[in-house]
Amino acid sequence: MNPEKHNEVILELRSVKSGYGKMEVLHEISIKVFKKEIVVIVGPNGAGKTTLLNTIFGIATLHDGEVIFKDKELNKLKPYRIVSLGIGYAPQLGNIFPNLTVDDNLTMGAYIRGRDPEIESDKEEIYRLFPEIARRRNQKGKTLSGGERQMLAVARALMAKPKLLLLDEPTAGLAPKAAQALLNKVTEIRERGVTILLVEQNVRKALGVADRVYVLVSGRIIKEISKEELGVVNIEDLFFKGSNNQK
Amino acid sequence: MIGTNITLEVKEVAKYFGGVRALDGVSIKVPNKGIVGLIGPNGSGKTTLFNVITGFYLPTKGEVWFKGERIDGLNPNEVFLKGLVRTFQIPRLFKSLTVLENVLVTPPRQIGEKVLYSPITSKWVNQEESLVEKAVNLLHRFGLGNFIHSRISELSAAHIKMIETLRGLITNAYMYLLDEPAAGVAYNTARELFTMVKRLRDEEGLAFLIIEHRLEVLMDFVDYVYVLHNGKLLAEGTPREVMNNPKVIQAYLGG
Amino acid sequence: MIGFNVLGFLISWATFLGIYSILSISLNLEVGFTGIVNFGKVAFYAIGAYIAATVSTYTILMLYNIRAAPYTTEGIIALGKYEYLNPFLDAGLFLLAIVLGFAISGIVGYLLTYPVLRVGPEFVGMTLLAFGELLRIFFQNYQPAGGSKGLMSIPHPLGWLRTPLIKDGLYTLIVLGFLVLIYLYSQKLVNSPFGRLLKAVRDDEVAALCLGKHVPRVKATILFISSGFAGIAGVLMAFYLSAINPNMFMAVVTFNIWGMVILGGMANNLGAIVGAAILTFIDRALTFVTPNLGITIITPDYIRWMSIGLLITLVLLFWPRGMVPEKPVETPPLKLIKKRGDRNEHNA
Amino acid sequence: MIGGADIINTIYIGLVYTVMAIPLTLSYKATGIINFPHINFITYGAYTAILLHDILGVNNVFIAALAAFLVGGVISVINNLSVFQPMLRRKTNLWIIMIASMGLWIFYKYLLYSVLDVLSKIYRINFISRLIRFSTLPTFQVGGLELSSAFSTTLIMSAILLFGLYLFLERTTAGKAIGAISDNPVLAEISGIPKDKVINIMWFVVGGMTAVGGLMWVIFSIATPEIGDWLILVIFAIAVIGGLHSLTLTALGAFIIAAAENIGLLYLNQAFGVPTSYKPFISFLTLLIVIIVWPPKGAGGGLPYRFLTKRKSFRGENK
Repeated sequence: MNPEKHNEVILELRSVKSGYGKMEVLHEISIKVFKKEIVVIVGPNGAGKTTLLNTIFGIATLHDGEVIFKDKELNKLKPYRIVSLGIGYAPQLGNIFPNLTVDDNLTMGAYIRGRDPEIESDKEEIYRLFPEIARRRNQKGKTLSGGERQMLAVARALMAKPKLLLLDEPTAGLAPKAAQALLNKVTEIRERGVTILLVEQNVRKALGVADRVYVLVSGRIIKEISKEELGVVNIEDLFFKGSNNQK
Repeated sequence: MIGTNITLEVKEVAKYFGGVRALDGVSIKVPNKGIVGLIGPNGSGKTTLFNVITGFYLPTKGEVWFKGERIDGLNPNEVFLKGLVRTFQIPRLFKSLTVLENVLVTPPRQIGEKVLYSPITSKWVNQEESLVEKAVNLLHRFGLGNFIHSRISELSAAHIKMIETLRGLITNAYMYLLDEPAAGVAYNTARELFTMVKRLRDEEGLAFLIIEHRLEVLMDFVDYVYVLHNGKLLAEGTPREVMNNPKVIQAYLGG
Repeated sequence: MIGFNVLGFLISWATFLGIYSILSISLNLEVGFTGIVNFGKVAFYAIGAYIAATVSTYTILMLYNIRAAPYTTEGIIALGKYEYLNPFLDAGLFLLAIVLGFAISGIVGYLLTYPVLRVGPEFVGMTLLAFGELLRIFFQNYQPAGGSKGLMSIPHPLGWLRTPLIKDGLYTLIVLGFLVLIYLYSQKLVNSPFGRLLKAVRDDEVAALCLGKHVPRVKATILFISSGFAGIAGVLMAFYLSAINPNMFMAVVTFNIWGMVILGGMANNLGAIVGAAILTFIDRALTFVTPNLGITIITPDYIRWMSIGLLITLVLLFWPRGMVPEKPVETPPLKLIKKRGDRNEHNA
Repeated sequence: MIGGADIINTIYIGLVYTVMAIPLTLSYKATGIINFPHINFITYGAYTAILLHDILGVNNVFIAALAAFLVGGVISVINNLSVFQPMLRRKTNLWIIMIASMGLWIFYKYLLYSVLDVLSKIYRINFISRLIRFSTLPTFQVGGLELSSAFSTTLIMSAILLFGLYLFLERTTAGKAIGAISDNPVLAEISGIPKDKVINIMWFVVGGMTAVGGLMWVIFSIATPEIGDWLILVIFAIAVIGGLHSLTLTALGAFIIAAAENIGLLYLNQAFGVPTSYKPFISFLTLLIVIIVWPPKGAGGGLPYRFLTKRKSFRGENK
């Protein structure tokens, strides 16, 4: 099944070059994300996965190329404008406000919605989705464990009611069971109509939830794998030998 | 006295930050003229190990030996004077100085750096002349002759990395610790950088310990690889052995 | 303008220019070249001034066997009587004060290296600011140094020249002589491998450390030298004004010097002098013009300070490199190779 | 002897210091800027009250406080928009921004002097050194002890301000967003918080609250354009004791310093004959000692301070 026929493109990166300051981390990246898909970007350490997400949000500097979300170019927009367009982002590091309570962390996630009366009911909804953090809603963020932090980060990003959710290694540092639980929630979130762009190092787990996979090695997309091919391709091999084949 | 063919030996080094065990009993050997890789996932303790070797941290346990001398407990400047040069993941050049000046800052014990002698030009001018000549030759030798008077802000990321590595050569450098030399540069440039490393080893007889994430580049150039994971040594061996080690693949790809 | 004394103005401006240039050069050595944010410059200036005042007055009173403290009426009268008697004594006291002012200010600066190394640039500023104020309050309350009234009748080294114009003129030459010496010394210092080292420490002290440089020693050295220079400026000022009091050493003096350095251009000794020349010119001109203005709507001094404050902010906002921007370190071999490079470009 | 009056005095001054120091900590936490115009907020707040009282005949201290809040807040926001924001956007070093803020301080200080100079000539009142009394100040009786009107006013006002600040920071979204920005500025932005706007609100509150602090000071003490300068190092010392991080610790620091200045100095005076004019000396000494012995969060330099203490480690240049 070719998703292109049924769905419209929600996010597109067109030959993006980006990095931090002068350093160019991503070289000529082009990817597409279709509506209601779970797209996974896998790649070894230091491949530029986080940089890719940061580029979408303008945290990494875009040297060349375009980032397009629903026909809008994101290049010059301030982060809060990007959020209000409908993109949520749960980063891997520094993903919560440690000195705010869990509840306030969620409030901050809904900042762009202003005085929307539904915020409180949405919070309850989110707490039903993540019962682990509901129990700790009045505790400060810094008291949470690693897994709870990741959940809070995802929950916070959801509070803005995004159409597209960017997740940066949500399973990093989690025990296998917790990681699986979190990925199950990711599928559940997709069921609610949210498109997901997931960056993962934990290849095998991520492949279980993915609709499509991009393999990112050393700042280049070296392969795009459709759902049908997922079982066949040996991704590990690509990790180590990837760009040798590319050049 | 340890074996004469070993340049750097890290013996059972541990470093704890409060309850966090950033390094836990790591032992590493770098032979003379060796190019040794140090890999591992983020947060596995690679940079902490560099910080311990170069004197930024005191190890909680263990010893560091360099050329038969114990160097843990020395200050970073003293470690440099022993001949151990370090580069950083994000290069730390002096951004308001020119390329040539960046190289010229490096030589230790310059007469003109002593405050009493510095106003008396005749005391240091001869030394300065020979240093300038050496530095210019060095830069020409590695194809940077056109950039001698450029400011650091005018250079590309790859040149900045090259200069950070090269400036140690003007002095008594004996061994290099390189922190992600290929991060943030294009693939071909990364290969050029590693070719330069190899050239330095062959021409100058230097030893290298290199942290690198870009395995596809690193593996073609190193003799031996250590893999760190959660502060412990996970595996070691030749590049081929390490690449085929299931434990390494698991650490990199997750269980 | 009626009653405007051009020669007097020029002499007074040149003296202030000399003294403030020494201060701004010394601040520039710290902040421009080495990156030490010194908000307590005035403290070292004050130390120099107080050393000059106490050493000279107490010595004279002791030598002439007068049992009165210099801040009492009796002491002031006695000083007025004896200060012009012996030119050699006055000159000797002047030299002694210069040497002591340099040494003691320098040592105090050297000791302050400890807090300077402990904290980052913003907090270095605060620490030294607090130190300056601490010292001023100390002088204000310390009776042997005159308390809040300060010390008067400091013997002028050229006091035996009774004509004020000649006396002041010659003294100005002495001040300018010191300025020239200090300027030449600083130029030599920064255009040497040591100057390069200073800039390296300013740009990235961790990297400098990794290149084997003893960064704390470098900072201590520069704090010693520049604090010593500020001490000399204080000595020169005390003898010039022949009276000092704690209110001359408010924190705002430090910021005046900062204004000179920022306006002139950081990390450039010539810039420091240019900045000092402009701000002291405004200061002196206002002092000379004010009496002729009669009653003004706003005290000119306020306008002057307002402009200095605004100037600092605006220059940093729109013109951060100042009037004379920083130049690369030029040692003779470097100059040579640069010339050669330029010639090659011409040929090509 | 140390009597009840000294204790009341300590509480009184402690409250004023708290109201002035907490905003300083707040603004440092959120922006990293050491804000010298904080001095001007104090002075301008005080003079807003004095000018209203003397020129417009406003006798209600609470109306004056409201005006002071507005004046301080507006100046603060102007500073941010015209100087801090452009410099931060250019990624200027924080210490250079601090120096620019120092320029602003000098400018505002002498601007006030000039304005007062003119007004003094017009109204023939010496504004440069002025003591006023608001006629409508509340008084309290506690257990038979009558509290002075100035003390009662300070008590009410600081209660309103501190409780108001608490409500603002804990109960409103904008207030929480300030906390979020201080906690994790990058995450705050990607969560959708419009940082520039929230920071402006923060500056407004900071300027306003400090200005009311200045007003509280002149209720019982003489006003000159120098009061901000007298107070600022004390305020810095207090903020540094609070680690420039915790608002509660800052308040605690305010009372410690107030006690040291009032009761401690009195004791030193009686026991060793130390003159009371050494009062500011104590706060500066505290500031020096605290910075050197116990540097606040984020105050560390770049070197690995093994040069000074053998076990302290380097902050790490990694990421």
